[in-house]
Amino acid sequence: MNTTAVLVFDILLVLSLLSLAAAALTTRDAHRSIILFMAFGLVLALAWGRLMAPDVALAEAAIGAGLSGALLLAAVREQPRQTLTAETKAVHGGNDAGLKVILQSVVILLCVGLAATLSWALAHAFDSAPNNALAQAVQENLATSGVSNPVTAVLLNFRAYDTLLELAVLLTAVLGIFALGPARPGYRSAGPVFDSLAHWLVPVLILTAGYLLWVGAHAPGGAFQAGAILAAAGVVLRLSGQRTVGLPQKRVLHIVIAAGVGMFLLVGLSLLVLGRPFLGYPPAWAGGLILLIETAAMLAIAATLLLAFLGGRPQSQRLHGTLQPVTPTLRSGQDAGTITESRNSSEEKRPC
Amino acid sequence: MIDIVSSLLIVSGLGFYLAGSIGLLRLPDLYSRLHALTKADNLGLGLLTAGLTLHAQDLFIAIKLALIWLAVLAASAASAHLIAQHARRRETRT
Amino acid sequence: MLTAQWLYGITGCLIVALGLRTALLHALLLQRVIGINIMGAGVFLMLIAVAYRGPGVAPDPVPQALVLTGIVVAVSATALALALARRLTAEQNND
Amino acid sequence: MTDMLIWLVAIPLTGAVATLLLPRQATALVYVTAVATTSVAGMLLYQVGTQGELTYEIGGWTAGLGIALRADGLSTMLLLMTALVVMATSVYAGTYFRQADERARFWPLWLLLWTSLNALLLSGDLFNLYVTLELLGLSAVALASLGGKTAALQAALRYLQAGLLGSMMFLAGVSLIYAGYGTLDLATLTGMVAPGPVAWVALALMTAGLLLKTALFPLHFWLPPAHASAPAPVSAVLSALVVKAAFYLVLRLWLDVFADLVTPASSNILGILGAGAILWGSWRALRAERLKLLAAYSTVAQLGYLFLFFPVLQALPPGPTRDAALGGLVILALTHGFAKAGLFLAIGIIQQRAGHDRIRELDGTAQRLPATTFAIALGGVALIGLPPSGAFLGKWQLIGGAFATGQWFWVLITVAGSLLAAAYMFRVLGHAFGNQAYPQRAVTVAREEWPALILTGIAVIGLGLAGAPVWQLLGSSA
Repeated sequence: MNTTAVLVFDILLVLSLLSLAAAALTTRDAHRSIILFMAFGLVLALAWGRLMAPDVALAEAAIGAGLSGALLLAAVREQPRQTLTAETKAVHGGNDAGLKVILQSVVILLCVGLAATLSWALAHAFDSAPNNALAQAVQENLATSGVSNPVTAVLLNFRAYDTLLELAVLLTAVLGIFALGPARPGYRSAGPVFDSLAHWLVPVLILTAGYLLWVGAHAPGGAFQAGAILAAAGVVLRLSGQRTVGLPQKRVLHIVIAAGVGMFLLVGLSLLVLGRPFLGYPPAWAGGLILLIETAAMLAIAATLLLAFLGGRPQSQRLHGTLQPVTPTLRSGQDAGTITESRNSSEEKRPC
Repeated sequence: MIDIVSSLLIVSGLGFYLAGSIGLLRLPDLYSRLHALTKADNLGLGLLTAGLTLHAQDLFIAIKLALIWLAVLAASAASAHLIAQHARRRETRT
Repeated sequence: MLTAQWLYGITGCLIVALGLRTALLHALLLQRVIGINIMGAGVFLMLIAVAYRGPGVAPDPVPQALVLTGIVVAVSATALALALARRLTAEQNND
Repeated sequence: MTDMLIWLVAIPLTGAVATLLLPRQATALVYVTAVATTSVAGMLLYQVGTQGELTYEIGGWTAGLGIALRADGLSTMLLLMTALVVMATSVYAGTYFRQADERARFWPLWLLLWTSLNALLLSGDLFNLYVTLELLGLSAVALASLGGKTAALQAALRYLQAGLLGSMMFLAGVSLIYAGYGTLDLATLTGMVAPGPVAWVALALMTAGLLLKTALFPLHFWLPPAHASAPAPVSAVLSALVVKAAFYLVLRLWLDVFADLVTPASSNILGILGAGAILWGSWRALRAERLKLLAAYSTVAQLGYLFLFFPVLQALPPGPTRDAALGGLVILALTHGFAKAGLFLAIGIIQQRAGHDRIRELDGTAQRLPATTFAIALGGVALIGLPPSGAFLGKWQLIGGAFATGQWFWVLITVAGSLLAAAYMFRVLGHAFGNQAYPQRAVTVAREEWPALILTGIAVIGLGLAGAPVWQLLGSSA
């Protein structure tokens, strides 16, 4: 009985995925498409859970739906609420209707063709017996990899070079964002209810991040999920009106964002000097080295995602004199207006 | 015996989810929809987690399930308040 | 050939095509960024469908690690795109 | 001593982190990194020349499970070219950016770009290639947007979107390959790949993604504005190296991994697209108003030549003529790299000195900036393919190969392209040599002008006269 039940569940899940994706992609209004995109991300996390990929489900929910959604919402907040007229303008701005219709039909044809060929090729790939060579190789070498969670073993030991370059991608993104100018002006405090929520939610999030980092060695979790949850704690702090979100200033901030790549290089090159291959951890120390690298990577990922949400380097408190308390205390007496004045002060006018 | 009780709990939880969704679709204005969603879904989730804790192998998972419920409870209450506050501000301002 | 694997794999292909349509056609930048993200999600769905080995069997960890790396790369690309768009609108408002 | 392979990636990456953490000593750190990486690249070239292909398994895991770095004749030559071009451009960039905070923002991204180039040229794993392509794309966009003006930001945004689409298509191809063959390592794939739906569609997707990143003719819309509005040192590296890295991947896939999948029809498609690129790029370069736009369209055209080689190589049976043609392709790619980088640096000098780079108002440039105009002339010689330059050898092999296989159409396109190239280069030089009655004082700043002269000199004299080792290196490991 339960195989048909599972099949029904699969079909429902797949249909909801497709409809959410289609809705998010065809709606005219930017706000609505972001909310639909976040919903799509959460249902996709459900699909990862169903396909027995818990690590990916955690990352998808935290990064794919959560933080990407937060980044998009922060970006759309600044745009005037312009929804398009009836039909979407062609990308190359061809405003006469004829060209646009041709272009749209060509693109739709292209996409349908792509879907057909992809499915045809994938169906063929599934026909041939699944090639388990790599999965067995991972199982065999798992014992000497220093961790018992196979995904973490692949990410931080067998294919550690991929993760090193991926952290370099994150570093490039944040350096690009720094070069583009100062952070967004801060948020007004959202009132006492949200502040009290933030008051106890942020410590729990930080605790969860530490737990996920630790548990990554033998169960689903790891540096990326932990970093995303730490960034989520920062986002909550930021939404409750806290300006610098506890991020360090100038020099220390650079050390934190380069921590992931730096630690990887430190470990890799010191092993090279000791005569072992680059990133070839000796089995005895592998667990410890992986945890060391994961801690640095978590800090780098959290700082990068948070700075992306802020939009650049946070303006330090002392710059314009309002010495706000670091922890969000209950500001029952103070009305929300004080932050408004400080926000409209010279902050935006100051050249970057 | 435990299976019957937990499946009973889960089915009743789903009943509340259904009520919440119907409330979302049918109720006229924002505030009543918010009301329906946060109340029904939280209760549904409570029953769901209660049903699941019966199946939990050890105490640690049961505590984690309870923590999930508490976190969702707080988050949905706070966000419902924020949405209502934002809507109220926009009404008074326009 | 497992029906679940086949079902999710083909959905992945369809989602890639859907994402491509919007990434090419839509005028709003935010929508195009969402389209590229959804296209990535479709490719990841194909990869995880490949990794799935059936209900009882442990899945293949390598594609899962690839998808984890892909998700982080996708979010950093989105962050840079949104920062560029923000600075562009700021520059256009000035001049 | 195969550790050199990983040092080529580790040194620039360490340099990037170091310049981020020590902004005051950044320029010195960059020069140290540049010298170190170039010397390692030189040693690697010598090593590969003597011992043939080198492989380095990162972390000590076998190639399938872990990731392997591979260096053969082709990739080491491109690596050395990348090192020399980036080193010379770094010297120029030191003087190009006046303020310290601009430099502090520039150097880390610059070394990250170099890291991604080296990582891409060395990588032997498909998914790792996706990550390096993404790192290359993001760092190039971040650098291109340093211009800060609306035009630069718009071009960088369009470049980023095109790059992301290309990477997604590439990733779709990689996932199909993993679904079908269960491995990501290029060496093991070369043996396993059999003509079938999985391999065809995967190759088509990966090639489409890479063509978008190489800006081949119909997909080149993002390149000219991005390269024209970026700062001069950035556009030099974008044109000379970044698009060539994507071309290197197409070459690696079509000639190595999926060699027995390639049909005459598919290579002809690439050839026709290449021909289109040559004609369209040269035509737009001829009509360009600004020097940088001219150089950008010239890049689109020159890449077209590289794609002309595909039908010729496909038709030639494996033998000495095919190796000669392959050598011609490599030397043409190397020459374009050096010449285009030198040309962009020279244009950068003119733009900074004269405040604009409009071709019509270049009068008196030869009198005021003699060395820079000479560099442009040298660059022109290499772009047109006149005898002393390496491009001449390359085009000679192309025409020889085309005649050997009876495909005269490509010969016609090559000659037409060279004539158009001559036209737009002489148009520039004609304006530059228009003498003014009262020429201003000649301005010479060694650190600015030497890099452009050295790069174009290598393209014209170095590769032209000392081109022989290119064929030996390819022969020993192709």
